[in-house]
This record gives sequence, structure tokens and C-alpha cells, in this order.
Amino acid sequence: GRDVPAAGAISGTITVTGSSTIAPLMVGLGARFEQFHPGVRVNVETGGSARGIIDVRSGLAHIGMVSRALRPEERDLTAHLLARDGVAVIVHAETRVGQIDREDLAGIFTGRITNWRDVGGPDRAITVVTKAEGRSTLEVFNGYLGIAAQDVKASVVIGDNQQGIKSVASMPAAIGYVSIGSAESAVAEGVAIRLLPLNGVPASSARVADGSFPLSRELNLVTGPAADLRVQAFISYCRSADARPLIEDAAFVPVDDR
Amino acid sequence: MTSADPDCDTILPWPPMEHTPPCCVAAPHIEVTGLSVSYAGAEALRGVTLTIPRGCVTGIVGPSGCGKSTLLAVLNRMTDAIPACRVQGSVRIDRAEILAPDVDLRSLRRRVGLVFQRPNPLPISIADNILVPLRDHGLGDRRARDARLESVLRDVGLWEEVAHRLRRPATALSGGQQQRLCIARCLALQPEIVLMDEPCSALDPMAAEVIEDLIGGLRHRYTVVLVTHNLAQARRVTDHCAVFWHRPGAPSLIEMGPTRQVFEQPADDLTRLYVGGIRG
Amino acid sequence: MTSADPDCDTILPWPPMEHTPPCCVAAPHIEVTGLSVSYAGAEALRGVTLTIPRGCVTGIVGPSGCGKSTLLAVLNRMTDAIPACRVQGSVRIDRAEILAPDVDLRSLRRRVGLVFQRPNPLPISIADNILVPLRDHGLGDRRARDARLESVLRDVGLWEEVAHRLRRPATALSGGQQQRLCIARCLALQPEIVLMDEPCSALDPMAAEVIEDLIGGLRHRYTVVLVTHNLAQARRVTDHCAVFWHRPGAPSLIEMGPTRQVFEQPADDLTRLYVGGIRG
Amino acid sequence: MPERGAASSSVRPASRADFVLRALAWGGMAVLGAGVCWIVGDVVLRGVRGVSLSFLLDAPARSGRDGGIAPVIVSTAIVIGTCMIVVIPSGVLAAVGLSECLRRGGRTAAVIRLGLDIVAGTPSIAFGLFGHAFFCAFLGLRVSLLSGGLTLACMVLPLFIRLCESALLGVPAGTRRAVDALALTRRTALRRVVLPIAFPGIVSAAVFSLARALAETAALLFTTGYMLRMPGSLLDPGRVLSVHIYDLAMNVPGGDPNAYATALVLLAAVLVIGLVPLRVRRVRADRLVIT
Amino acid sequence: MPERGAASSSVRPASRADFVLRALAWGGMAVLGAGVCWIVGDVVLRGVRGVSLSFLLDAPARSGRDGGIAPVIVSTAIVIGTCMIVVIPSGVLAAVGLSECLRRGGRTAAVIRLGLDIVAGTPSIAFGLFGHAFFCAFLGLRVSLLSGGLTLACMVLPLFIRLCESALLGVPAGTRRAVDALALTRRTALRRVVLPIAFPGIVSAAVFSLARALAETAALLFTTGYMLRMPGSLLDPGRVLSVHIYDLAMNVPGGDPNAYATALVLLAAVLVIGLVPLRVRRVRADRLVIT
Ligand SMILES: Nc1ncnc2c1ncn2[C@@H]1O[C@H](COP(=O)(O)OP(=O)(O)OP(=O)(O)O)[C@@H](O)[C@H]1O
Ligand SMILES: Nc1ncnc2c1ncn2[C@@H]1O[C@H](COP(=O)(O)OP(=O)(O)OP(=O)(O)O)[C@@H](O)[C@H]1O
Ligand SMILES: [Mg+2]
Ligand SMILES: [Mg+2]
Repeated sequence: GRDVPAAGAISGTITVTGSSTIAPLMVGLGARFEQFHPGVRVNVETGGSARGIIDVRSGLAHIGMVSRALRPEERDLTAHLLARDGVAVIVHAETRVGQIDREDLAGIFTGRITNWRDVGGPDRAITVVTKAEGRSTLEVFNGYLGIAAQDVKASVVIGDNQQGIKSVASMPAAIGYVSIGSAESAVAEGVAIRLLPLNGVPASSARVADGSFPLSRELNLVTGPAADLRVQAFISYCRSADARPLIEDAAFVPVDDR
Repeated sequence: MTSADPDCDTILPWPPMEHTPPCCVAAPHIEVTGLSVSYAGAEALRGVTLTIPRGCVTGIVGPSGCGKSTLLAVLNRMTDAIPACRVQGSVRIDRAEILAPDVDLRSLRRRVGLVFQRPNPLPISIADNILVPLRDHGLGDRRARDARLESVLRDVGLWEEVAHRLRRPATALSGGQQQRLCIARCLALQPEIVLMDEPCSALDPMAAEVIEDLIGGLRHRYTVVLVTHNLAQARRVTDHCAVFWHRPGAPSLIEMGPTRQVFEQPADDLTRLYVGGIRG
Repeated sequence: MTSADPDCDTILPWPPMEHTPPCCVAAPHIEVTGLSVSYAGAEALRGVTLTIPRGCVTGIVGPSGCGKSTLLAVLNRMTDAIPACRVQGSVRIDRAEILAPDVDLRSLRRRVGLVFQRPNPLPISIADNILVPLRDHGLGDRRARDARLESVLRDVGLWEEVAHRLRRPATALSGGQQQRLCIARCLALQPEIVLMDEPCSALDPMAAEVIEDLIGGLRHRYTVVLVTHNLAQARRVTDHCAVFWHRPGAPSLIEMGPTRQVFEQPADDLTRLYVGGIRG
Repeated sequence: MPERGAASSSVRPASRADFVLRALAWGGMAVLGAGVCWIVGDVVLRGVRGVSLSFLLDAPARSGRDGGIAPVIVSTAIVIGTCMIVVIPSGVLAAVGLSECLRRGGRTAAVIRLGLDIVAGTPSIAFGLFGHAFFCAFLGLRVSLLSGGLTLACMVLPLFIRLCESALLGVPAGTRRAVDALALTRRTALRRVVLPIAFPGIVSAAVFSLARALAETAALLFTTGYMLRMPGSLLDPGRVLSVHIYDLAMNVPGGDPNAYATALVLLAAVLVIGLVPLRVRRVRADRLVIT
Repeated sequence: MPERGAASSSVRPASRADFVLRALAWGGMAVLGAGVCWIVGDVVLRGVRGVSLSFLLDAPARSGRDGGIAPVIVSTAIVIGTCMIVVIPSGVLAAVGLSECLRRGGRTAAVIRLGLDIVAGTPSIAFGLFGHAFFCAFLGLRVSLLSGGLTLACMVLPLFIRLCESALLGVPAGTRRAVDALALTRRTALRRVVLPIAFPGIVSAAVFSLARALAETAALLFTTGYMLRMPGSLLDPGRVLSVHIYDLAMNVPGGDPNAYATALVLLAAVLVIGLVPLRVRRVRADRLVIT
């Protein structure tokens, strides 16, 4: 980065808190940053995006991790885009469906389409797995489909990505949506799910990176108005080329704004 | 009462004698042969061989710690409940070995009732202490059981004292009342053999006399084994008497015979000293 | 021994008599006045007034359930441990009221030792049953305690039987051995007053004699209250004797006086019947 | 005239060391009490405004930020009910078996205890994954109230067994000997002697376990799920109180007021259930006897 | 000649109903046993490849997907150690106090028990929030191993007290009377009589509580935090085994293999600790006596 202080020039503790999706990545980034600046301690805590925002506002944390775009009422905070996380539609590995488009997806999630036969699959009732309300993935997904939360007709509601993956893998007729990174590593581990191409675009981190995959969410670091040099240095480091391999390793898509 | 069985080849350790009370036929009911018991390696009885005749009251006397309670515990296999206890030898009741592993303990203990040295009423009501075991063993209908309840409580002289509070907990009774309740509970099941470990020790003379009379009344109908410290009592109520003693090494039987003989013409010197009150 | 105190205005319920054994000065040690005890509403003692003289052996006799154990329990406030138990009246030891709420129970119970009707050794080693209370009350150094251990075990006639296994658990002893251990444990603390609830009931004549001799030896040095069912024993070892009875309504004291008088010229008809063995 | 009764002064005498012990014990209790008051006070103060009859009877709206918690209450009742129906009989029987084994000093008992410790030491999340794999997938019960109840039963059973087992230890040795000598069948011994003595202990074990079950979150996330709909059958998914609190507090921006209101409902439920053992008369064997 | 001993046939006689009871009890145990085997088997099978000496001794890398869990083990040991140091003495004393109160049939005891039930019924997440607000913020202990240990102590204490209390009930009434009549100080009564009798029960209560503490996740997430660094002091944050497993399983794509390996380490720890009570000799009062 341009205005990055020299190694070892800063010291003190940086407290980062918020989204549990970003937390593991921040632990890694913090450890790397501490190597350059031995006087700095980066302490990561979690508790959800909401806690990230609350703790930054109250001054309990220097940086909040928020796995969605800031809302209008949160404009008092500054968001620093760290990475993007694609949202992939997943089905059980045995569900023979080639791809799916936005219309059909909306139909399935609003209960208009109830059988795989109607979207070119086997003759089997669809089990809809959706995320619990309040989750940022749900907001991104519903926003893309243009449907309201109360219209969703789901038979299973899940919280985290891993739960979504396990639910779909255990129900042969299920459809759901989870973070692309999680889904890709689950497939790599041999879990019985498949990522459905959306509108003909294959669901992969690469497609999220090149911007062609339509469904993704922002992963932000937010700071209050009084972010000091030390905090700015850490945020710049997180957005630097140095941090790229770590972000990719965490199955997220780094943003190219450097 | 069964008469002496010609098939029975057990040798009685004492000669049948004229002055044996007529009630008491010297037909063996319990035959103990070479019985040794140890607790965690410490011997509590060594090589006891004795025969307990049917329909008689057999007394067991001897100093404290000489294995009297242990012998009773063996006779209905209460020793099974003590992990460190080892029993060796043979105990036969009606010529059936009761120390065999396949013995049905339920029917054995139903036949051989035990009244413990320390009263241990069940922590339920006074009436239930007697009614519950009766029902458990499927004895009689409700009315028969209630009748039995009253009759055994009368037998032990407790009816007057508790008739008005049969539903109160048995554990609130005084020591002597508990003791009599336990005797009543044992008799209610009408076992063949009644083992009593100092049944009168917690009783005043009045209550003790009731129990002594009761034991006298059990003669003929039951085989009674009575552990007692009261030599006068042993003399009054028993037909036969066994004397145990701490022999060098381990406690064992030193003499057994008709009560009159044991008290009047003891074969063993220790017995003479003991019954004479010189030692004891 | 204190001589009769002129300040003491308690009226003794019996006249001082010539044939009172010389050992026994009729100076009151414990004065019980209008004592009533009830368990959960049921009266177990009603209006008992009696005086227990210092340095004597006072016997308490009477039929089972007439409140003898209850009286002993009141004398060292063991009744406090029974939630439903209500005690009314006054009990004074050396003219100090012991039923007052602010009485220091530790020093009271140290002065007034109780041997229970059922032996209750602590589930620790035989030696520790005696050494632990000694140390707890800060009595003597290690050697003095060891000496006391041997001497009290000898006093109750248990030393020979347990000397080789002092470190074994006390709960493994036989009933009579446990009883004697509990007596030894009580005496080791050298209380002023020793309450004994049928100390010989689990003992054979030999062991009972040892205890009777022991009680005789306690005379002068201790005030002993002895509950016993054995009238012969009461006659042999007590100086004074109190007879309790189930009066219509609730158990109470019917007669108290020097033992010889109670047994030979009883004032109460029930006493006559009881000591004469007509009732009892 | 002095009158002595239940409310009399301490039975045990005092010494300096006793005083220290007493102070320590009360100190510990006081800290714990303060903690309880802090938690309870916090929940009551912040939750009381949100609780009303309509809160209990309405369906939730806007992810639970608005509306009530009726389906959550129903789901919770069903899950906990299922759990306790499984736990209480099998736990009591297992405890009886275990204490019988223990009496005979067997190695079996030791192994079983070890198993119970292992189950106790398994993180909730592992139970969640197990329940999901076993009940939901393997047995085909899907993510449902039934799966959740059964998973919860597995979690709570060791605790309940251990507490019951200790309650059974209260049967005095003399009573056991009497039961043995009377050759009572095991059934009578249990029904008429052992269980009545242990009953208060068993009730309070059940209450404690139930409280523990009500508090469980992670295991139920995976097995009963997040669904806020009113359940129609045992095989429907649903959301329990603790999950609802968790979700409102962690994932729903602006969910805090209703999280506290829900926590207050949970607290009230525990309190009401916790009052049950107070109604149970103690029948401690030979407790009243001085002989 | 027959020889009778500890391994003899059943002491209790049998009947049809007994048989049914026995079958039920064993059935319940079997289901639970199967559950344990399923969980344990799963963890062992999937975790065993990941465990090696370097796994135990190395620092983690790539959010825990690579490397070892040395700092996690150290943090866990410190948190659990702190917790048990607080819990064991105060819990034993509280249990003693409680059982004394109970003996006198007091209402106090009932209220305290209710308090314990409430604590048991509080969801972990609430404890996490409480611990965060009280220890981390109010007492200024920050997010640290110490805060976590203390929060955990609050959570585990009710369980430990209840288990201890039951262990204390094993003291026979006769023994209590003897202690009363000898006017032993409370200290001697505890040290020489009550605690020796209750000792095996207390040890196994401690083990059970410790296992429970090892399993706790949500409360520690908020109080000891999430840091993977090797802790330098009690006031540093750290990550315990259960949090590590949770994070690897839930938030780290590709974290499953090491999640299982870590779970295996946790399991092994519980197993080793669970073996402790087997070494403790039982001193059940009057267990050996037939009189
Ligand atoms: N469970 C046990 N463990 C170890 N030793 C025991 C046990 N029970 C009894 N003993 C010992 O075995 C011996 C015989 O005991 P037992 O109870 O049979 O005597 P007893 O004749 O009934 O005595 P008492 O007249 O005092 O009741 C005693 O020395 C006793 O200490
Ligand atoms: N804890 C109790 N609860 C209720 N009633 C009791 C309790 N203890 C004793 N009683 C009753 O009080 C009366 C007196 O009992 P106590 O034990 O004093 O008699 P005792 O004279 O010692 O009799 P024994 O000679 O049989 O030991 C009895 O009727 C008994 O049933
Ligand atoms: Mg005996
Ligand atoms: Mg009595």
C-alpha cells in the first residue's frame, strides 16, 4: 500500500469483532500483520455482523466485520470492502438438473413450482431449504430474486452455511443456497451436493471474481469516524496484494480496487 | 411335622435322649457341614458342623463376635450381599444344598425368614411393612392380608400400641416397637424356618415375655433358630443349644446338644464356665 | 463432688434415706421439671419432673415406647436434630437451664455424653472412632490420646479383641463389639454425665458383666443415667430408679426413688406389677 | 418456658475454623446468588416491557422482531415433552440398574459411568451433528421436533442418570438388607421402597435436567431447525425458545428487545417448573429417629 | 464344595415384571450405548488420521485447517483449570451448607435449589452475554482466559453442587447422630467423617462437571474469545477446544478434517479424566455389615 507505515513503526492492540463468516480469515490476516509489526496485537472476536456494528459504535472494538453492505441507517460508519462472497444454489448430487434461471428459482422459492419435473429434473417433490430471516445471504438472495421474505415457502430453515450443506446433502430432493466458497470445499471433500449454474453461468469463485456471477455479497470491515493510524494501517494491509492469497485460501473472492 | 426320614444318613452330633422334650423330633431340618466364613480374608467362622432339628427351637449362644450373626446370614444367603465375604462348606435344608449358585434365592428366603439384630423396618407405614411383603409374595386376598396383619401384630404384642396409627411411618416407632414389627413382618410370611438374631435385646421384660411366649408357640409349626445373649432365656425357650466360642484362630462351634444337657452336663469346659457365669 | 447446695430450692421427689448407698449423695445434678415432649403432635412424654443425683447411677425402666430414649435425647439436646420434635418444660444441669436457645451445644454435649440404643460407630477405623473426637476436643497430646485409647478399650473389654486391628473399619465389627466401641468412645471424652441407652442389650453375659463392672466404677466420678430393660441389671447396678409408664394419654414418670425402695416397697401399683414380673 | 422446635439454633457447635468454612460457603453462595440476580435482573428489566398476552399468543413477524412467540412456545413444549418422556423412565431404570451394579462393586458400572462422562463431555455441536446424521438422516425423521426431542434426550440422559443414581444412594443399608431378606421382587422393592425414598431426589433431578434441556441451543439448531411456522405434527420442524433467543440476539439486527422478552418467558418457565419439587414431601428414611 | 463370593448370582429374585424392567433398563442403556459408540466411532474414524504429535505441539495455520492446536490445548487447560479451582472448593462447601439446611427442613434450601435450577436453565448464550458484561466489561478482565474460566465456573457450579449434595446424602442417619452427639466441630465432621464417605461421589461429580465444562462453547466464545495465539497470561484471550471445533466445523470451509482431529483430542481428554474415579476406593459407610 501507499501510506503503509514502516514495519514495526506502530504498536498497540487492535480489536476486531463481528461476523463469524469473516472471523477465521481475520485471525489469519491479524497473525500476518503482527509479523510485520511486532508491537501490534490483533484480537479477533465474533458474535455476528450486528455485534460488529454495535461494538464499533460503542468503541468496544476498533473494526467491525460485517458480511453485507451497510444499510442507509448505518452511514455513520465507514465500510471498507474486503472481499466478495458468492452465493451458490446447491442441490443434492443425485438431482439431475442442468442449470436453473432466475425465474424458475423465484418460482421454486415462492412455492409456484413444487416438482423438479417442471424445471427439467426428475419427477420428485422439491424440498426448499432457506436461510433464517436476518441472515445477510438471505437478503442478497431474496434481493436478487425480487421476492419478499414472507413469500418464501420453505420446508427447512437453516442458519449457517455448514448446516445448509448438511441439510441438502441429507435430502435427495432438496435445493438451497450457501456461500460458494463453503460449497466448493464441501464438494472437494466429497459431500453429496452439486453447485447449480445460474442463468447459464457456472457457480465458482472465479466467476464471482470476474464479475460474471450475479449473486454475491460484500464482506466489509467497518470503522468509526475516529479510526487511528494503526487501524488504518491494518485495514490497508487487509486490502493489499499481500493479503490476497489468504483471502483466496479462505474461499472468498478478493476485490480488485488496488 | 415330618417324622424322621430313614433315607437321611446324616449323623446327629448328639444321641437322641429320653428327656428331649416331646415336641422335638430329632429329624434334621438344616444340616451344616464344614462351614467356614471369612470377611476379606479374616475368618469369622471355622469348620462348623451342626444339625438343626425340625420343629424345635435351637438356641445359639456365645460371646460377642463369635460368629452367631454370621451363621444366620449364611442360612438364608444374606452373605451374598457382602462382596468381600467368602463362604465355604455345605448347608443343606431338607437335604437340598442351599449354597449352590443356582439356588432360587427368592424361594429360599421365603422359606427361611430372618429377623435382624438391629431392627430395620422399611421406611413405609407400619401396616405396609407387613402388607407389602405379603402382596409381593402373592399371599391371600386383601381381606386375608388385613386379617394376617392384625393377627401377627397381636402375636408380637404390638397391636394395642399401633392399631390407631397403622398408617404412620414405621421408622418413627421406638427401638423396641421396631424390633417387634420386624418379628411380625417375618412371621407374616409364614416361613418354614425362622432365624432370630437377639429378638428380645431391645425389649422390656413385658414385651420380651410376649416374644418368648410367641417363640414357644412357634414350636412344632416352625423350625426356629434363636441367637440370644440371655442364658436364662436360652434355657427357658430353647430345646437345643449350640455354643460358639473364639477358639484360637477363629470362632467355631464348641458344643451342641439338648438345652438341658448343655446347661446341666456340659461336655466342654468352656461351656461349663460360660453357662455357669464364671466366664460370661 | 459438690455437697448439697443451700441455694438450691428444688424439692427432691423422695426423702433422703439412711439406706441410700453411701456412694450416692442426694445432691441434684440434673433437675427436670414439667418436661413434655411431642413428635409431630403425638405426645411421647408428659409432665415429667425428676431429679438425678450427682455421682450416682440412675436407672430408667419401663415398657417399650414409654419415652425412655426420648428423655435421654432431651438431656443433651439431641432432640434439636428432629424437626418435628417439640420440647416443653425445664431441664437444669447444675442449676443452669439447658433448654435455653443460647446454650452452647458443643460444651453441653461434651459434658453430657450419650451412648445410643443402636450402636453407631463412625465409618472410620476403630482407633479413629476414639482418637478423632479426642483430638477434636483438644484433649491431650498424641501419646496421651493413644494411652486413653488403650485404657478405654480395656475398660469396655474390647482391647483383646481389636488390638490387632485398630486400623480396620469400625463398621465391620459385630453388633456387640460396635456397642462396646460406642461406650468407649463416649467415656474417652470424660463427660460429667453419661447417658446410656441399653448399653448391654447387644452383649453376651460375659461382655455385659464387664460393662456392669465399668458402670459401677463410674460411680462417684460420673453421674450415670442408665436405660435398661433388664430389671435384674437395674437392681444390681443402679442407686436410684425411675419407672416410666404409658399413662392414659401419654407416657410419663410413675415412680422414682432409691432402687431398693422401688423394687421392695414400690409406691405405685403398676411399679409393683412391673418389678414383680406380673406385668413385664 | 423455653420451647424447642425446628427453627432452633444450629445443631453443630462452632469453632474458629468452622467460622472460616461457614464464611467461605456463604461467600461462594453469595457470589453465585449475585450472578443469578444479575442475569435474572437484567432479563427481567429489559424483557418485561416486551411480554404481554399477545406476545405469548401471536405468531412472530419480521423475523421475530415484531409479533409474538406462540409457535416457538408450542415447539419448545413438544420438544421438551418428547425429551422428558424418553428420559425419565429410561433414566430411572438405568440409574436403578447402575446402582445395583455399583452395589456389587462391578466393573460394568465403572465402564457405564465412563460412557456417561463421555456423553457429558461431548460439545452440543457434536450432538447436533450426531442428531442430524442419526435421527434426521439415518432414521429418516427429517429436521423435526421429534428428532430434536430425541437428540436432546441423548444429551440430557447422562445428567439425569447421574442425579437419579445419587438419589438412589439415599436408601439406607438396613433398608436394603430388609428388602433382600424379605426376598421382595425387584418391582415391589422399587415401587414400594426404593422409589418412594428416592422420589424427591428423582423429581428434582428431572427438574434440573429439564432446565438444562430448555437451555440447549446448538444441538437443536441442527435437529429441530429454525422454522418459525406453527408446527402441525411431531415431524414438522420448529424453533425452540433458546434458538429463538440466540437468533434474535446474534443474527437479527434490532432483535434484542424481543430476545430479552423471550428470555423472560424462558426464565418464567424454569421458575414454574422449579417450584414443583417444593411441593414434593420428603420421605427421607429414618430421618426422624433418634434411637 | 460350593464357594460363594462377590461374583455370585443376582442377590434379588426374579419375576415376570422384573424381567420386563430389566429388559427396559438394558434396552435404554443399549440405545444410549449405541449413541455413544456412534459419536465416538465417528470421531475416532474421521479424526484419527489428523492426530499426531506435531498436531498437539504445533501452532495452527490457515485458520486451523493446517498446523496443530498447541495454543488451543494450553488455553483450554488454563480455562478449565481456573474453572475447577473456583468450582471445587466453593461447590463442596455450598453443597455441605445446602445439605445442612435441608436436614433442618428449611425454606432457604428450597430457594437455593430454585436458584440452581434457574442457572441450569439459562442458555449458554445468556451466560456468554452475562460473562461478557460482568467479567469482561464490568470487572475489567477483558476478553480473557480468566473471564472465561469464571463464566464457566458460574455455569458449572449448580451442576457440581447438585451432584455433591447427593453424594453427601450417602452419610447414614446413625453416623450423623453420632457426629452430633460427640459435638464434633463442623470442620472435623467434614474432614474425618462426611467428606471421606462422600469422597468418591465428589470426585465423580467433579469429573462429570469437568466434562461438561470441556463441552461448553457459546459461553466461551464471548468470554475467552477466538484468538489462536498462544496465551501469555491469564488476561490474554484464547480459544478452547470446543470453540475451535465449532469454528472449524461451522465457519471454515474445509475445516472438517481438523475439526474431527480436535474432537478426538477432546474425547481423549474426557476419557483420561473419566478414568480418575475408577482409581478412587469406595468407602461406603456400613456397606459391609450384615447386623
Ligand atoms: N462385614 C464384615 N466385615 C469384616 N468382618 C466382619 C464383618 N461382619 C462381621 N465381621 C467379624 O466377624 C466376626 C463375627 O461377627 P458376627 O457379627 O457374626 O458376630 P456375633 O456372634 O453376631 O457377635 P454379636 O453377639 O456381637 O452380634 C466378628 O469378629 C466381626 O468383627
Ligand atoms: N422421631 C419420632 N417421630 C415420631 N414418634 C416418635 C419418634 N421417636 C419416638 N417416637 C414415639 O415416641 C414414643 C416414645 O419413644 P422412645 O423411643 O422414647 O421410647 P423408648 O422408651 O425408648 O422405647 P424402647 O424401649 O422401645 O426403646 C413411642 O411411642 C415412639 O413411637
Ligand atoms: Mg450379632
Ligand atoms: Mg429406646
